[in-house]
Amino acid sequence: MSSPLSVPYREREESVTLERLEAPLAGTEVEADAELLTINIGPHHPATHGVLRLLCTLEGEVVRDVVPLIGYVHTGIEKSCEDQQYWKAITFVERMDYLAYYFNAYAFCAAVERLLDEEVPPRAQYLRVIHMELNRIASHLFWLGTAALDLGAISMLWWSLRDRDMILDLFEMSGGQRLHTRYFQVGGVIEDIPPGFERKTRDFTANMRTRIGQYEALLDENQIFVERLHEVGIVPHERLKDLGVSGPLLRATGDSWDLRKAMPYCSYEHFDFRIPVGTVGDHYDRYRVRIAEMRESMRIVEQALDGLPEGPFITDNRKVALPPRHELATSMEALIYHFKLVTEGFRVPPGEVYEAIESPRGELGCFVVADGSSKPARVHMRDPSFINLQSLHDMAQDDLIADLIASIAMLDPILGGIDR
Amino acid sequence: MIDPTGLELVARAVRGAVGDGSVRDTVHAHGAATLDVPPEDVHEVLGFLHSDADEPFDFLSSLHGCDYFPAEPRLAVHYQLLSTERRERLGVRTRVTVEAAESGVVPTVTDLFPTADFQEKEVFDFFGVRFAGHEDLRRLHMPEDYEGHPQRRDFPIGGEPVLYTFNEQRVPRWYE
Amino acid sequence: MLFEQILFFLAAAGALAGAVGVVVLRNPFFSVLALVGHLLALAVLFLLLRAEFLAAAQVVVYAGAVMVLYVFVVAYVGGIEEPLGPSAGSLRVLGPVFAAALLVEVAIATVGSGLRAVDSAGPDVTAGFGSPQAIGNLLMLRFLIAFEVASYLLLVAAVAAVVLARRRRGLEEAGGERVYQVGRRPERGPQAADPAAAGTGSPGAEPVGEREPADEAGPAEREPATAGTGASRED
Amino acid sequence: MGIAWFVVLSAFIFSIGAAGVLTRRNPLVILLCLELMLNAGNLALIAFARAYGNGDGQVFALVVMVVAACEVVIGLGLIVAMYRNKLPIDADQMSELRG
Amino acid sequence: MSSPLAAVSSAAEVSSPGPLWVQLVKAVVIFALVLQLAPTLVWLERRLLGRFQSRLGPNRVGPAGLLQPVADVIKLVSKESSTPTTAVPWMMAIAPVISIGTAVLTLAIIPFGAPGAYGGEFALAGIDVSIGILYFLAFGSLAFYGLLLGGWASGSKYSFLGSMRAAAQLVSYEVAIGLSLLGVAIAAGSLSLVDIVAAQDKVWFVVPQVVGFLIFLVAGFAEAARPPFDLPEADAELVAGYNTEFGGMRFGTFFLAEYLEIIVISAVAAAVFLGGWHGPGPEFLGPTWMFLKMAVLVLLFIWVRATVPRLRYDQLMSLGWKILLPLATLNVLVTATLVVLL
Repeated sequence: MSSPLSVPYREREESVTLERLEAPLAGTEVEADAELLTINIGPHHPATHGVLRLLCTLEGEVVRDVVPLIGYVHTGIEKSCEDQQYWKAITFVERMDYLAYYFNAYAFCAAVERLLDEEVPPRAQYLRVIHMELNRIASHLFWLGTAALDLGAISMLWWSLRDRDMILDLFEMSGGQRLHTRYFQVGGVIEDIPPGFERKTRDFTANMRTRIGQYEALLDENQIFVERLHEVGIVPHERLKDLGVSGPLLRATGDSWDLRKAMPYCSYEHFDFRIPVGTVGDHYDRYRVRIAEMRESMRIVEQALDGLPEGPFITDNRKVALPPRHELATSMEALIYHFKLVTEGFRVPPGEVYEAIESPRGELGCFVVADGSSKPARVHMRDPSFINLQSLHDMAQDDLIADLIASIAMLDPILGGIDR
Repeated sequence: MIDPTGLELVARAVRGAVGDGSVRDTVHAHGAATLDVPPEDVHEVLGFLHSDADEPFDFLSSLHGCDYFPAEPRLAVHYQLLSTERRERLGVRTRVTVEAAESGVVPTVTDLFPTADFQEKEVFDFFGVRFAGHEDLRRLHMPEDYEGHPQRRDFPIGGEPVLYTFNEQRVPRWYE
Repeated sequence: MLFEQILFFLAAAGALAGAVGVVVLRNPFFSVLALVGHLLALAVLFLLLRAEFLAAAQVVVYAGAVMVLYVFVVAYVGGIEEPLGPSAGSLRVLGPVFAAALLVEVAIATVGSGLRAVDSAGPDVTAGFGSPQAIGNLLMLRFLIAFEVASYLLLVAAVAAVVLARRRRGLEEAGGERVYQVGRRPERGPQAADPAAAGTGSPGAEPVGEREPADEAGPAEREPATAGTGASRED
Repeated sequence: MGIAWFVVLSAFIFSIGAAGVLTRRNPLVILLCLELMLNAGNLALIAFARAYGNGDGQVFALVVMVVAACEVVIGLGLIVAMYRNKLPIDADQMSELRG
Repeated sequence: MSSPLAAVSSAAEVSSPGPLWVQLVKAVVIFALVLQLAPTLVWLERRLLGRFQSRLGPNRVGPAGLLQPVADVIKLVSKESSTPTTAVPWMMAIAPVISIGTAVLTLAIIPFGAPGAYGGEFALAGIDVSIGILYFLAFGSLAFYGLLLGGWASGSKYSFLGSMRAAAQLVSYEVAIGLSLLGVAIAAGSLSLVDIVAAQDKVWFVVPQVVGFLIFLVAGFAEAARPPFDLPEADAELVAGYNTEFGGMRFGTFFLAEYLEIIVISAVAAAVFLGGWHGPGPEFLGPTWMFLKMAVLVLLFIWVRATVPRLRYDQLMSLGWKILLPLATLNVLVTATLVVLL
């Protein structure tokens, strides 16, 4: 076999074409004399939300086929995690879905906790819920801004990013970082929330309620926006389930499947919230479901703040969690644990576990295999963006290019999560 | 979550429907239930679980590969099934040797669960498991012309040469 | 008058160059562009002849509409280069001959004595000559029948173009509706439209009433601007 | 500026157009050449209108424009139809149009 | 007919063109205006969009960021103009020139003040032609060639799609614009912009011709390819449409042409519908009123851009052909009937 690099770049690029598919243009009616135009949307394109490449076959303005090609930001995080101690791998998994880092971290930590059979204190669980729900709002806000931008409403991006920044301020208060906070720790959270956090969070939710109302007033009462979304990109519920689609996309068809309710984790059963569902599953439903989810998330945050239990914020199992700073100066044991943890990490008994949670984009599963050492033998993320991307073809086929863009926007794919 | 008894009931039903050898082992650990299935029976077992009217596992939440390196058979494909009716998860695992995996012993389940399409590509890409019957099995994340399957445990970490203009003379085999 | 003469020669050169370009260039797209240049030069000549309404009409009608049609068709048919190869019969030989003969004949007719009568700058005309008003008056008063016939001709041509250009599928799919329908999918089944039927029964799940249930207000009756603003706005 | 100049120019453009019609084989270009001839006629009409200070020629030119627009629409429609039916876009081979 | 410049426009002039120096002054003023207005508009739009989007906008270069357009131009000029291998280079070079040329030429007929407002007899417009509205339409339809050649010559699929969209959009909305202006022309009894403005000394045409005004505004947005009708360059779909492959000052020229187009549309709307130079105060304030009205319309352009999402292609077409065109035709019919009856 000759070296791949000896083949000119153009020819290598041409290796991925529709001819390789068994039946190009399956599922659509194209006349024999139709003028087809193959076009690459992406990898660098304003609307692909990252480096997603869509191989589109157009007939005029109508998308007859779309094949998503991915891998342009594949950074091998799953492989890299195998070389990291468990508690250091958290920083890696956080960078997969870079808009929902708390969820990645939680899925991984929960999987490791299950392997360790480690109990998480209730206060830590509530703090996790608060941060995950804030993260959900932040993620949906980013989606709202970019989706509206793709539809041509440019101002939404700045407004939603303004509000997202307030959430990032909160994250900075609690975790010290704005993105990729590594706030969740195996066994709990790394630090208690600082004074003032609660008041600021309440201020935020109160503020955010009016803001969402304003955004709805801007978008929902705009005839152009509504008509761009109405009755577009409908995929039947059964087909979505076959495609493994979960999260708001599935709920937009009227299915109320939400892991927070269906299989509660992290004390979600303590909170009173509703699951917004749509009716027909078009883009408009997807938009409405996400907007409503933000409101529900704010309710959860407020309830969690109201009922925040007293107690430790991390397990007192010193083999898993770092001892508090002040103990290091007084306790020899704490120093030893600290040394062991920092140098070697903790060991996890052999076993494998699949932990699934509800991320802003759907079911986020973390599969961890432990071989008894202090490093995981396998970390796999079932990322919802990755799975949901498969429904793009069904959503966008036989629609116009503009609808394809709207479909990408409503799909809300995060390329970091898709490629990992 | 399926309790151990429930898992045995499922295993018995599967054995009854597909065949005695279709479930090699049942594992119940950390609150998760897993059936260990030989690769040639994977399709029938999943088909049975998928369409069984009593307790259908209608949703394939995840399909992923795994490499249990020192142990043999080394490679494994995991299927995480979910029943939205029962709100229960069930793992199905099949373990194959490297040679068997590359010769295409594991059947595709894309006909049962279209969601498996990308994920089987991913497993093929990272572990080299060749799914028999998959329509369009090719690399997904790695470049088309990549050699090797990077998530196998014996694949070294790091050291991928990256081509820039400043080092294009030094990248191995650039002139070939 | 010097400026006028310079302008005439510039425009005439442009018109001739455009005309030659139309005939000589092998790519139809460039031919079309050459014709656009020719038409613009002609518009300038019209201005020199005090026909400003016609000059504007020339640009609006020809350059703005007719040539756009040409561009569309060239883009659609895909700029086919002139097929080379064996000529088809005697026309290939006779064509240039006839063309040359015509040129000689026309040259004799014009360069000869025939043009003495018009070899002047023409009479002085009033300021309104060639203005929209003058043309309108003529059209509406003296040439009303020609005007009406021309408008019917346009109508017939428009209908004929629609008939010619539509796809041969049957009448119900003719016309511009096609693009509109292609984006729509068939009606979804009742199963997905009804949250209660499609929901998989999580105990705490509760539709927040994003919309009225499907049986009360089907998708056909939904008012786009107000849909979904009911229940969720209050909280 | 002598009107004769305009008339001579019109004659030349007409000849060029006629030459194009006679020599080219692509029906699109033949249509374009027909446009040339019609425009040459227009130019002559307008020149004569100026020569006699009478607006009638301009009205004729206007009508010619209308006719030209119709001709273009029909001609292009024919070409598109031919292209759709995979007929050769070549005036020499349009024998199938004989019915 | 003594001056050479007058000879060009003599055929088309309605009112007296004035002596040569007046023509020269007019030309210089219009060009100076153009070169000032477009960068100012770019600055204004960026500042205002900043305000709309609760951010600051450019504020570093010069006081309140006023020199930002200068910095932009310097950046664009110093950039490399790349040409794809599939492109037709000379055509890529002339396409932006066509775009900006048609926009500048249209500015020539905009009347900024009453004839004789500053003494003399001539109109405060570059040229006052009897075919004013047709002139505007003619150059509007020529502007299409800039977009078409730019997109076609780039040899890129995005550009090609963009230019095809531009062609379809401009053709569709040209008709609506023409019909909406026809109502005014009927009411005023003239096509000359000076006459039309002069006919509005009692009541602006926006009052009797409100339907025409709205149609003109909507179709004007489409004509200038501004949001929500910016489909030819819909950045989310076609990257940048017809100017995807343009860089450096070639892109800058397209950019400038787009803003000039906004100014032209605003100016025509102000002159035709909003009474042009009419306003309270003495006559020499006319240009001020004209500029004020233009500014209001330009602000509307910016405001709409900040607020409204983009239409889809089929929605654009059906809006143009199924709503605007019948409405404009009806408007013309009603206007004509009323003019005949009254």
